[in-house]
Amino acid sequence: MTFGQATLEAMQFAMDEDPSVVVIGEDISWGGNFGQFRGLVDRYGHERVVDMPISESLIVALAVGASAAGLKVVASMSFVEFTLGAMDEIVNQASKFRYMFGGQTSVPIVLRASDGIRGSSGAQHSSSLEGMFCNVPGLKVVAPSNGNDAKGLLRAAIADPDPVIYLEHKKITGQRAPVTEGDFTVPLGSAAVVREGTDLTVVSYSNMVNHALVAAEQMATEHGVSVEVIDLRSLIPLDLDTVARSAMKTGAVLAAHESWAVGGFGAEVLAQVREAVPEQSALRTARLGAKTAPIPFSPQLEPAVVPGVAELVAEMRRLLAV
Amino acid sequence: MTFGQATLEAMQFAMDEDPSVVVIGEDISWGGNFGQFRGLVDRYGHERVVDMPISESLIVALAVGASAAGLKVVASMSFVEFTLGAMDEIVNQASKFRYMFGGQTSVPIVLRASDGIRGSSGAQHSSSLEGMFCNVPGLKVVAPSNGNDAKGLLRAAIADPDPVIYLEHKKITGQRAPVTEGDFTVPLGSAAVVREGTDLTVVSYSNMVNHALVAAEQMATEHGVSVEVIDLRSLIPLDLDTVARSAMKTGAVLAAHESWAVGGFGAEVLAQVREAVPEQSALRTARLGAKTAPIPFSPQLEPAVVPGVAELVAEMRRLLAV
Amino acid sequence: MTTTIPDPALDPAQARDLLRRMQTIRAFESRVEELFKAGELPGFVHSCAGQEATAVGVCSHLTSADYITSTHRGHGHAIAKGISLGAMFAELYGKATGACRGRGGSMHVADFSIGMLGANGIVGGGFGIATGAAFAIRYQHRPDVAVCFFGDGAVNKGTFHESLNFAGVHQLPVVFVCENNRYAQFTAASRTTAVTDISVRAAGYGMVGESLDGNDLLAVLDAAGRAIARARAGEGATLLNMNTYRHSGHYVGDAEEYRSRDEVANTRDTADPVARFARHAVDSGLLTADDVAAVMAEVDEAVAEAHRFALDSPPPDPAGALDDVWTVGVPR
Amino acid sequence: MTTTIPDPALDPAQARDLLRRMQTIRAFESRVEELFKAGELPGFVHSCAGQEATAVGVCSHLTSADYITSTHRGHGHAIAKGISLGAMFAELYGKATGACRGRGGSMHVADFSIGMLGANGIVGGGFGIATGAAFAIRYQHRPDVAVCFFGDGAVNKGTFHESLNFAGVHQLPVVFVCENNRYAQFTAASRTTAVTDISVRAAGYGMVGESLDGNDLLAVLDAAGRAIARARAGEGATLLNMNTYRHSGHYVGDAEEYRSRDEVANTRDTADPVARFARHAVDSGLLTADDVAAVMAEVDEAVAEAHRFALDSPPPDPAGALDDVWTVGVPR
Ligand SMILES: Cc1ncc(C[n+]2csc(CCOP(=O)(O)OP(=O)(O)O)c2C)c(N)n1
Ligand SMILES: Cc1ncc(C[n+]2csc(CCOP(=O)(O)OP(=O)(O)O)c2C)c(N)n1
Ligand SMILES: [Mg+2]
Ligand SMILES: [Mg+2]
Repeated sequence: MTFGQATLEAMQFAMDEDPSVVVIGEDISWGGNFGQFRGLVDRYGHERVVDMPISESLIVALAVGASAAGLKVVASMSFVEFTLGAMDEIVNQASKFRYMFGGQTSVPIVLRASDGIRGSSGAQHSSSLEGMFCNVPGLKVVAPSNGNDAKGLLRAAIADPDPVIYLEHKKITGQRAPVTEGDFTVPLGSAAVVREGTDLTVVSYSNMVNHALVAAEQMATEHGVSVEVIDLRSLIPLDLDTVARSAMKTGAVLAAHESWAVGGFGAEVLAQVREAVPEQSALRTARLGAKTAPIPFSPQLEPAVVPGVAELVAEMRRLLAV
Repeated sequence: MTFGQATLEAMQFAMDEDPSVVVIGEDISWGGNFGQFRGLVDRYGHERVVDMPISESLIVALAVGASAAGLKVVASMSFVEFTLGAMDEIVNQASKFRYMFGGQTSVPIVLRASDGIRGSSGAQHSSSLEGMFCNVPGLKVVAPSNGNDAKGLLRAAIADPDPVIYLEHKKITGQRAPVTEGDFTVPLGSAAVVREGTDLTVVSYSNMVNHALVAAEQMATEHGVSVEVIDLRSLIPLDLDTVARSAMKTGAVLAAHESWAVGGFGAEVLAQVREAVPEQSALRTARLGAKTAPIPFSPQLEPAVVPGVAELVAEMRRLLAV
Repeated sequence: MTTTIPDPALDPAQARDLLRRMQTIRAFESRVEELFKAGELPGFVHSCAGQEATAVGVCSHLTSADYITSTHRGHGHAIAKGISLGAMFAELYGKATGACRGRGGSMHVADFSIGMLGANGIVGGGFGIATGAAFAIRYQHRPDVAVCFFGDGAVNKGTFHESLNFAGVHQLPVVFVCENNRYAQFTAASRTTAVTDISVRAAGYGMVGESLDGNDLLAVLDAAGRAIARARAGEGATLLNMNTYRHSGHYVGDAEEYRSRDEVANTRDTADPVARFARHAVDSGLLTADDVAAVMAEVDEAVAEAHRFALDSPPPDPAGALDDVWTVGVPR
Repeated sequence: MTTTIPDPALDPAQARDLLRRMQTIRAFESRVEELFKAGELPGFVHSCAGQEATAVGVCSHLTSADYITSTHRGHGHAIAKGISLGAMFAELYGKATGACRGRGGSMHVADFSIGMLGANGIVGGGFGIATGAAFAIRYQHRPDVAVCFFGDGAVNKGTFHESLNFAGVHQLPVVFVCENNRYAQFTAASRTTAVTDISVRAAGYGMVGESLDGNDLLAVLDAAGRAIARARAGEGATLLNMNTYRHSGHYVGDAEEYRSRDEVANTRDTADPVARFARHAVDSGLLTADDVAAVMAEVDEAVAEAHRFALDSPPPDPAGALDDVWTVGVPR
C-alpha cells in the first residue's frame, strides 16, 4: 500500500467513527494533488468532502470557525508553500485561539500539506517549512517517514483536540510499503528508534529518515561506525526523552532534515538535547539541512542545495572524524 | 531624540537622495501606528507617502512589483503579526524572486514591522517573529536595540538591493537617547560589542540587548562575573566572526531574545557558534527566550512568559554555576 | 425624526429592552474610557460608543445558538450577544475571573458558550471564522445563523473576498455586517476603498446587498431581521452596509487629527443612536420619559456592579501562565 | 464565422504577425508536451494550447516598456511578450542558458528586460505584482501599462480583491485579464465561484468590466486595445473576462477525469483560436492559404531551432547553486 493510501485508510476510520469530521481542500473531490483523498467523495459525499476555491486564507479560517461550531476539519493545503497564504489564520487565529480565549475552546483541525522535493518542481513547490511552524506555540507538527506512521499519526492527529500541521513528503506519498491493517494510532510525541547504534545518533523525520537509514548502513559497512537513527515522527510535541537517552548513549548527535539548516528545526533539536543532557562536555553535535538558497529547478542544481545520503555520510564522518 | 525620530531622519536622507524611494503603509500619512513616519507626507506628498488599504498581502506584493519597475519601497507593516497576512508574498515572492529568476532582478524593499511586548497588548499585538524570517533564504533581517543603530541600519536597509525585514521594538520606539547627527549607515551584518567582558558572552538583539546590559551590570556587582554583551543588530547577515571571537574568549555563550525560545533564533546562534568554534568541548551554551505560549494580556501573566533582566541573570548564573 | 416604526411594531417591553442594551454599551464604554484615561486599565482599548444600534439591532434577532464574530472594537457586540458584564470588565483588567481568564484583554473578549466567537485583533480575522461557523451550521442542519461584524477598513482585506465568495457559492446562513464608520484608524474610507458603499460588492458574490442608516435602530432591526430570516430559511448570505460613526477616537487617547471637531460634534448630535431611539420610543408612546430615566439608572448600577466585580477579582496566578496553550499532550 | 473585423482593420502584415505569434505558442506547447510525455523534460509543465488568442491579442498592444505578470501556465504570455524562444526552451530543461539560468523552470520563465515579470507558481501571485508595477509607472509619469494575466481559479484568492480595490482607488494603468478556461485544476469554476462572469466584480471596484470570447483574436484585440488605451490615458484599470479553453489537461499527464472527451473535442473544434484566426484571415482576404502554410513552416523551424539550442546548451555548474540568493553581502 502506498503512503497516500495509508492516509486514506486513516481518514476513513476517522470519518466512519465521527460524523463531525469533514475534509476540505482544493480539488479534494478529485483526490487532491497527490491522490491521497481519492474516493473519499464517493463514500462521504460532497457535504463532507468539500471542494474549496483557491482561497487558502479561507480554508484555514473556515476550519477554525467550523471547529468552534463543533466540527473537526481536515484541510488539505496541497503544497506546503500554499500554507504561507494562510499564515495569519494559522498563527494569529488557530494557534492562539485556545490560549487567548482562556481555554474556552479547542481548535481540532488538521492541516495536511505536502512538502519536500520531488525533483525539479522549482522554488515555490519544493520547500519544507516546519522550521516556521515549530516556532509557533499552540501548533502541533508531525512529519511521518513511512506509510505506517502516516496512517497512525493521521488518525491521532484527527482525534487530537489541537491544531496539527501534518506534513507529508511528496517523494514518498506514492511509495509502497507494508502498512498495518485495521485501525490504530501512533501517538503524537512518540519518536521511534528505527535503527539501533552505539556511536552516533541521527535525529530526523520525514523522508530524511529514509536517507539516514541508507547512510547508516553505509557508515556501518564502509567505516565500521554504528549509527542509531531516530525518527521523530512528531516534532511538536517532541519526544525529547528518546532523543536524550540516545544522545547519552552515543555521545554524538546529528540532527538532519531536508529543509533549510539556517533557522531550521535541527538547531532546535540540538538546543534541546543540550538542555536535556546533563554532562555536555563530551557531547558532539551537528545539524544538516538544505543550504541557504531557494530550491532550484535544474536537476543539476537541486542536489547541490538539498542534502541526501552523501551529505549525511560526509557530515557523520566529519563529526566523528572517521 | 527618540528611536522613532532617528528612523525618520534616516527616511529623509534616503528620500532626499533617491527620488525612487517611496513609503507605503496603513495610516502612513498620519505617521503610522507608532509615529515613526510623522511629517513625511508634508515633506514628500501623498505620491511618495502612500496610505494603503488594510491589505497586507497587497502591501508586500505592490512593493515587489514596484521594485521590479524601478522603485525602492519602504513598507510599514505596523505590528509584526500583520506580516503574517503577507507571508506568501514575503516568502514565495520577495525572498525567491532574485534566485528563481536567475539573478535577473533584485528586490530592494524594506518591510518595517513593530514587534515585542509593550505591555498588555495581547496575543496578536505582542509577538516577535524573527525566528520565522531567519529561516527564509533571500531575506535579510535586522533588529536594532537603540536609536543610533535604528537610524544607521535603516539607512543601510533602504540602500540595500535585497529585501530587508526591519524589526523595531515597540517598547523602545519612543525611547530617547543621543543619536549621531547627519547621514550615516550601520552596515548590515556588523554586530557591536556593547559591553566587554571575559566570563560569558550574551548574544542578543533588539530590546533584549538593553535588558542584557542591565543584567550584565548586576552579574558584575552581585556575582563578580564579567559579561560581554554582543548586539547582533543584524540577524541575517549574521556577524558570526564577532560572536565566535567572543565565544572563544569567554567560553560561554547565552543567546537571548524576547521571542519564543523553541524554534527561535537563539538555537540558530548556538548552532552557528558551535560550527565556528574549533574546540567545542569547553564551550558552554544556552539560549533564553519566551516560554512556549502566546503572549498573554494580563499584567501578571505577561512577565511569566516573556523573559527580562531576572531571567537573564538566572540563566547566566545557571550556565556558569555561580 | 424621520424614522417610522417598522412592521411588526415594537411593544413597550421590547423597546425598553432594546434601550437598556444600547445604553449598557454606551455606559460601559464611557466608564472604560474614563478608567483608561485615568491609567487604571492596562493595554489599550477601542470604544464603540456611537455604534450601539448596529450591535443591538442585529443581535436582538439572535439566540445563543447563533454565532457572531467581532472585531478589535468588540465590547458592544459582546454585550449585545449577552456576555456577562462582570466577566468582560474583569477581562479588561486581566483578572482571573475575566471572560478569558485575563489572557485575552479588551481585544479578545469572547464567550463561546453563547456563540460569541471572540473580539479579534486581526482586522478581517472574523470573515472566515464566521463563514466556517455558518458552514458547520449548514452541515449540522441547524436553523442557526452566523453574523460577522466588521468595519469599513476590514473590507479591503483579502479575507473579505474569499469568505463572501464561498458564502455566495454555498448560500451559507451568514450575515456580513459592515459597521461603516467612515474611518479605519486615522484614514478616511474614501482614501483606500474604491467604492465606499460596500453593499455594491454583493453582486459580485451573487448575494443580496443593502445599505442603511446604522444609527437608526429601527432600520437595523428591519434589515438585519430580513437578512437573518433569509439565512435561517436557507436562502443564503447577505451583505449589509450600515453607516454609523464612532464618537471616540480609534483608540482611547487618539488625538483625532484626521477628523474635525465639528464633524464629530455634528454627527454625535444628529446621529447618536441611543438618544435617537430613546426619543423615538417616547415620541411614539412606547416609553415614558420616566421609563427612559429608569433604564438609564438601572444600567448605571449594572455597570457599576460589573466594575466592582472586576476590582474585587483576583489576578491570575502566574504559575498558570503556560496552561491551555494546548488542550492535551505537550509537556512544558 | 461570426467575427467581424474591428476598426481599424488589420493589414496583411499584421495578420501574418499575429498568426505567427499564436502558432509559435501552439507549436511550442505541442513540442513541449511531446517531450514531457517522452520523459525528456524535468519537473512538470502546464500547456496553454488553446489559449493563444488571449496572450497574443493582449500583448500585441504592448511594448517592452510595458509589464506583464503571468501564471503557472505562462509559456504563451512569455512568447507573446517577446521572450527568446531558445532561452525559454533551455529553461524548461534547466540549462545554464535558460531564461532564468535553469533556476526557475517552466513555472518561472521570465525576462525582466522586456517587462515579462515572470510566470508564477503561486496562483494569484501576479495581482499585486502587476499592481505594483502599475503604481511605479504612475509614480514615474510613464505612458506605460501593466497587464496581469490570471485564471478563473485565481479570482478567488484574496489578492485579487486587494489589488483590484487599490487599482480602482488610484485609477492605476493596469489591465486585469482573466483567462477563464472554466476549470481550476480539476474543479469547474461553478463549484467554487459565486458569479462565474468575473467582469461583474468590476463594479465593486469602480472599474470598467467586460466579458468577451477569448478565443476570438479580434475580440481580444479590440477589448484589450480599448482597456490598454484607457490605462495609458490615465483613465484607470479594467477587468476583462476572456472566455477560453485549454486543449490539454491541467498539467501534461493529467487524466482529465473532470471533463468529458466530448466537451474537449467539441470545444477544440469550435473554439480553436489559431485555426479560427487563420480561417478569418483567409476568408477576409488578408492572407492566402499559402501565406498560412508558410507561417506554419516558419514557426516549426523556429521551435525546432529553439529546441536544438536548449539541447546543445550546457547544464548549470553546481558550484554556482548558491549564487544570487542575495544581491550583496551575505557570506555563504
Ligand atoms: C490585519 C491587520 N492590519 C492592521 C491592523 C491595525 N488596525 C487595527 S484597527 C484598524 C482599522 C480598522 O478599521 P475598521 O475596519 O473600519 O474598524 P473601526 O476601527 O473603524 O471599527 C487597523 C488598521 C490590524 N489590527 N490587523
Ligand atoms: C496559492 C496556490 N494555491 C493552489 C495552487 C495549486 N494550483 C496550481 S494551478 C491551480 C489552478 C489554477 O486555476 P486557474 O487560475 O483557473 O488557471 P488555469 O490552470 O486554468 O490556467 C491550482 C489550484 C497554487 N499553485 N497556488
Ligand atoms: Mg471604520
Ligand atoms: Mg482555469
